[in-house]
Amino acid sequence: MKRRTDRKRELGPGMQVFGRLAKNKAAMAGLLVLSVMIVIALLSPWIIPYPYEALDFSNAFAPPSPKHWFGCDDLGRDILSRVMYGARYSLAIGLLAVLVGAAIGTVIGSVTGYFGGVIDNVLMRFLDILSAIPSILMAIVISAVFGAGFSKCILAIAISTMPQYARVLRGSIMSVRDMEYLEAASSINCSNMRIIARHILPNSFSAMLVTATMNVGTAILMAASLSYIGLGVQPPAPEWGAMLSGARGYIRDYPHMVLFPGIAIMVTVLCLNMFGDGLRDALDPKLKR
Amino acid sequence: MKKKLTAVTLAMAVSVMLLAGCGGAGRTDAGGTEAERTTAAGTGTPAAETSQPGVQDAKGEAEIDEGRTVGTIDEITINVSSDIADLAPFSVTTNGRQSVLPTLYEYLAYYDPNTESGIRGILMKDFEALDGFTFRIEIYDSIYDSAGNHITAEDVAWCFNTYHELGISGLAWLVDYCKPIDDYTVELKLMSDAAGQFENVICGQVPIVSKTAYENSPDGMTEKVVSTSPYIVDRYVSGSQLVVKKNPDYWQKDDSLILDVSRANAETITFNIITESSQTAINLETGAIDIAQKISSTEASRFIDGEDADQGYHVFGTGDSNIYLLFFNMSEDSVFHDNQALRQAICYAIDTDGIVQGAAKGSAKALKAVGNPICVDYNPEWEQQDYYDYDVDKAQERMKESGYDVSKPLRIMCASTEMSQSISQIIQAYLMQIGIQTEIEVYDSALFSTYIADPTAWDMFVDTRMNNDYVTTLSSILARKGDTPAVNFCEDATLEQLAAEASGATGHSAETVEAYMQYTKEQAYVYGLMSITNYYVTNDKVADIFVNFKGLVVPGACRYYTQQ
Amino acid sequence: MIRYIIKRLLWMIPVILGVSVLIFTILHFTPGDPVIMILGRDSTVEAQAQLRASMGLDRPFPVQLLSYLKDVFLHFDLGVSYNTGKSVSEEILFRFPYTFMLAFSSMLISVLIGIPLGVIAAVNQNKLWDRISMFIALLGVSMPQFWVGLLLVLLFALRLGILPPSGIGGPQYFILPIIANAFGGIASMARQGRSSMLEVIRSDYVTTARAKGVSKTGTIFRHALPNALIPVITVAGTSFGRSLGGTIVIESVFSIPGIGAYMISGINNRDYPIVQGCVVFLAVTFSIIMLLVDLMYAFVDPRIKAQYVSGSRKRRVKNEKKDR
Amino acid sequence: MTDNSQHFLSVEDLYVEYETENTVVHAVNGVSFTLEKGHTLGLVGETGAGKTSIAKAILGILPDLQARVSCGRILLEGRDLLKLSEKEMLKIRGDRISMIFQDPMTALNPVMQVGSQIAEAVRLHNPVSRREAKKKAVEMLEMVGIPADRYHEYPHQFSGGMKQRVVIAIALACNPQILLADEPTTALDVTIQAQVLEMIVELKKSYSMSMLMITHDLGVVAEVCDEVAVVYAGEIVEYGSREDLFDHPSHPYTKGLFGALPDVDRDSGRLNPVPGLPPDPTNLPEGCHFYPRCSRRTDRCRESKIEMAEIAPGHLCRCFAEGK
Repeated sequence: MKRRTDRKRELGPGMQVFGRLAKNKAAMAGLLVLSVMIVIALLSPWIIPYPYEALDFSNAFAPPSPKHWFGCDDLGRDILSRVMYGARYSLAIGLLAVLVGAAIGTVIGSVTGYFGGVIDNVLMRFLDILSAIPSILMAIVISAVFGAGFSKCILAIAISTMPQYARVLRGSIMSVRDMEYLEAASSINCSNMRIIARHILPNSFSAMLVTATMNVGTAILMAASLSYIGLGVQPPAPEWGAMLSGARGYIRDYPHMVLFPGIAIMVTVLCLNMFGDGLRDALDPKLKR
Repeated sequence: MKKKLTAVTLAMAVSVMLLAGCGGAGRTDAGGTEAERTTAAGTGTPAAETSQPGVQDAKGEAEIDEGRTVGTIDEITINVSSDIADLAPFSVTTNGRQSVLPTLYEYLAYYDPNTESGIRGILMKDFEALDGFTFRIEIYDSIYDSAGNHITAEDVAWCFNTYHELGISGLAWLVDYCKPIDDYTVELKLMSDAAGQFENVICGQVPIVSKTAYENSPDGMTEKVVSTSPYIVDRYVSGSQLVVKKNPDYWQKDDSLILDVSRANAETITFNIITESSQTAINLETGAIDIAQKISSTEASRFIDGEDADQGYHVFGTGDSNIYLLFFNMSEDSVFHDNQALRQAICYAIDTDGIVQGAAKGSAKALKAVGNPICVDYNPEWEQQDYYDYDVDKAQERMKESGYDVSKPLRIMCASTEMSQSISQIIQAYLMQIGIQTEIEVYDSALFSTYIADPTAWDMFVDTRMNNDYVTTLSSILARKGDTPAVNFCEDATLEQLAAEASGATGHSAETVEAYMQYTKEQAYVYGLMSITNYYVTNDKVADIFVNFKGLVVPGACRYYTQQ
Repeated sequence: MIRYIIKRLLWMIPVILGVSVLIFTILHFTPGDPVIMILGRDSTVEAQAQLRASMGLDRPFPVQLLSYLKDVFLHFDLGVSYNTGKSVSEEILFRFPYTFMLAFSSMLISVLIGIPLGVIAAVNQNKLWDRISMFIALLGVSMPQFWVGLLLVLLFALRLGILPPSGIGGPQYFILPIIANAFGGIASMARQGRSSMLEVIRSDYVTTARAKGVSKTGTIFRHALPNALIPVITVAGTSFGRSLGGTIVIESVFSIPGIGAYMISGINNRDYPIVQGCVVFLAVTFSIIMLLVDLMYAFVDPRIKAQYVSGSRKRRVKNEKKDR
Repeated sequence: MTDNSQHFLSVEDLYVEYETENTVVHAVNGVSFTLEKGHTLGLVGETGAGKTSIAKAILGILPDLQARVSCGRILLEGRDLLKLSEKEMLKIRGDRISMIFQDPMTALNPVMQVGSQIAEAVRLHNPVSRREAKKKAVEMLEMVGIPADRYHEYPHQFSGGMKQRVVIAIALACNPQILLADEPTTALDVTIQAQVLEMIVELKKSYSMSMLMITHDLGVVAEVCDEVAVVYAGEIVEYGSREDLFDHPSHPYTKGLFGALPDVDRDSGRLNPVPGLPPDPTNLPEGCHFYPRCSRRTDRCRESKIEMAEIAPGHLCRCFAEGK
């Protein structure tokens, strides 16, 4: 069936991937929900029913009602508004942390995986060093070095997850490295960079992509853990993880306070994963056989 | 020590109220009556006299309470909210250590508001104040630690000097010298004569151990404690658990001289470290602990009138020794420097009752002065006076006077505790009403402590200060100390003079305190927000709890229903 | 092989040196003063200066660094805590078993549950079982750890009363923390397992095996799984190594006195010897685990083993070309 | 068509479709042929013509998720293989029918010793002990010209030609009656191709097997095949003896293929002598699939499907121009 592969090349790989992706219902559903969330996040300053930071003690702990669909928190703030506005923070943390982490990880992983030898050794040991420093500590350090703010959270997560991408990429590069098509490529004097970019990366991409999609969710969850330890995004920013960890003291008495940010995180992660799965399938040239 | 100081409530050992449960006088609403209760505690009329009969003169013999025998118990377990770190007498004080130190060690004395002298000796037999700075302290001649070492004046002097030399406590500077006069008498000289400092040093800072025992200890007593306390360490699992057993050979044989704090009403006490606050109540309900200290008001209310009421739990509440304050940056470049109107505008704009409702869920009391109502020199009249009571109109008026340009947002800095963050958010919302935009900057404790010292890092900050003896002790943080600037970089000679007069051992009087406090209020360098209520919930093994001045339960001194 | 191991062990020395220098430097320049943490916010500048001097923190940075490195590498001494004066090494060795057990058991559970889920999903790609397996896996990955932990406590400790809520009183105390800690891992194992299984299951040698007459289960277990496990080993090994330092949240929820809890207390109090000690110790442990992972690679993948045994990969490829 | 029950292997009207999401790939469209005992049938055609799918369908190892035999019968001594249960098919695969794959580089399990891969096939179909299976595997290795001491080596230690020998050894381990050789030499170096091909032919003779030789290499056809079927777009367009096709190629496509046959001395490799590209298997043209590329097309060719017609005894062709 090489014919099909040939035809794909004619159509352009991007369109092919998109075409296949469009046929995956789960991926499209995930993408749809994510798009809605992104739209909500972008429009939230104008569409939230109440200001997300408006306090109203008379409504403290108010359960869900027609007026406040998701109820109110301990300071009487409308949880629906906070969840909607919080999408800005949580999605940004997830996406940016993964983008930054994956970009650095890809470079390091491909270099180390392809060249092997001394470069591999040195870079992998460097990754070992970084991996050995737990992300929480990394978060403190980065907040100290770069100053406080929401970006420190992103950087902390990005840097602490970067070695993961590098390792996965290196692992899959090592498994494809001695396959024949690479020898073929090197025999026709393809430059190393070209070999990495044109031949190894696309073949290692699916493994990377799985890791990356999982990590968008993981990054959101990690921000929650940082909040739990007291290092997350600062109030009154309604980042979901911060809302969740801030409300944990009320888990038994006012469960709606933890339910809705929790659902927001869960739905987001679920959709990210469905979309990621679809993307993986669509990108994998071997899948069609 | 002056007689008039004897009425001081240094420690509110017994200002504890039974809120609910079988032994209680009926259920009380947590929110509504909080203010009265805290006031009652604060004005130095310990509620214990009415609701806790017998705590003061408990001498170990059995009593009958509602048909049940009150006395001792075999085993009791209590939570500690953070890591104990180590058990040594002189290492750095952390929250976890404070929970266990009163059980592991004895101090020279304990403050007891119900006695004539105010200070009741534990190891100390008597004391004499030579002047505001120097004291002669006599100890009992029969003190032996659990290893049989005899404690003499030399040991006491060594302990104070070691404490001073190590310098790892914020109060270590206070000790000038301590020298033995004879076998059982030492002379202690302090660096300050400010009211409350002597009590502070002898009652809560320096545990007394035998020099021989300490020097012979292979680990500097970090785990193997040898002390005079009625309890000896049975097992210590670092980071998890401390088990102590009653010392059968406690040195004080005269029962009438044993203070409550040195009682051993439980044969075995287990301190369980529970770092996750929402786990504390669960541990109590599953029977893993018997006493849950410092649980949130939301959880406490579940035991009072929620689903866990009438399950045999007892809820106790006391005013905390810490108060929440809002500090304005008074350094030269700050917007608040020379702008009293702006400070006042902000004070007027903040509804402290709103903070009580919103941040403390009603379990607190809005402050009416820069001082804790539990302080002995707190003037009840302040309660009736205006202390920037919430008034948006006045706030706006003052804003106009201040001429402050609202386009630049102000930074509110706070530590990353739930309460401080909530308070900051509420303040942010109130300030928005008068057009002031704010940014909240939250830091972990270490960064917060560091940035406080940097006048360019913040415009306002929310923080707590311990204030449980005299309202005037807080003046020390508003004044320069040598090279150390005031906490908020305030430089005001008038304030310093008023404070010096009011807090000195000789000048401390109702008039000087009043003058100091009215000036402090008027200048509004710092705005008092609220004092919160701490909650303690126990299961039905516990009849009464004993809370020391740091708001922590001393389990050996609690009283239990004797099991049949 | 032994030469390879020795080489790797020798490589650890510069790594640990790197970690020590890195962490010491970072902490040294991190805002947050240990002296203020000890003396309190209202302490005097004089008292702070005095204590700083007595702790040796007023010395120039290179002097402090060198003295630290000397202690670590020549005396294998991680120093003593600022706050307690207790030996950091001793405390770490006391606490490490808890963290190790937590991390290892969680990893084991994630592998034992996650991999079969992933295999079931891959074998039944796009069918109901695929969806069910991956949904179970996704459930785990979409909830924050502390949240899972608290929910487990509410259910098993409070409602059912069959397990203790926190502490380390016995084996039963570790069940909830391990499960809570494994939750996220199960998902990532299942994802990785499914993904690499899907890749392998379409490979030619699986077809060869089928052509031989190997049954479907036979192809999966004998041929596909060993190959699919290779990338999983990296993920499992790395996550295990990382979780040794990353059980902080679970240790905190369940009050387990592990290294994570120790380190957090060190960070909160700016007790640098604790933080440095934990990081250096974890770096050593992590390096050893990664070495074991790589050796396991060699164990399951003869291609990698050949690489370790014969040294340079290039040489081998050349030989192969010659023999064609 | 004659009654096929008496033939050794006969494929009747076989249709194979690959389904991916919403598109259906028509890979095999009504292929029928017979294979007699001891004979070699060559399936010749361009890459992607559906030859491999035919072989995989016979062996029942089409990827079960996407591919399915939509229609047709595959009779082995009168028994329809398509109606057999998976369990029964397991007994046939590797035992009675074996297959050699195109790419030896990927056809062997990289993490299994080559010897074990042979022994596995032996043990699957013979009730023998491990040791006996190993003995047999060693024999097979030696038979394909690999020294016995390489039994414990892994595929990566072998060159391409050696790997293909191993694949052959696996295929022949159980003395199959039918060997499906799917371009067994295509992926090999030219010098090795001849050796391997020669070996296959010899082994075929000594095992008296029937063979289905899938190739696009007419040199191979000339060397080994008794009968030849030319496959185009999933259909047989011409069928006949080797001589028929070499001497009288009739279908325009065959003519194109055979007419362009290069010298024997030259590499008879991967030429595409017919201008144009094969049709899209998801959207085959009406009527004659070859129509768009045909030099002799008429309007009639587009109207309806052309049936195979016998143009000489035993020589069939699917073309109006030759049919009558």
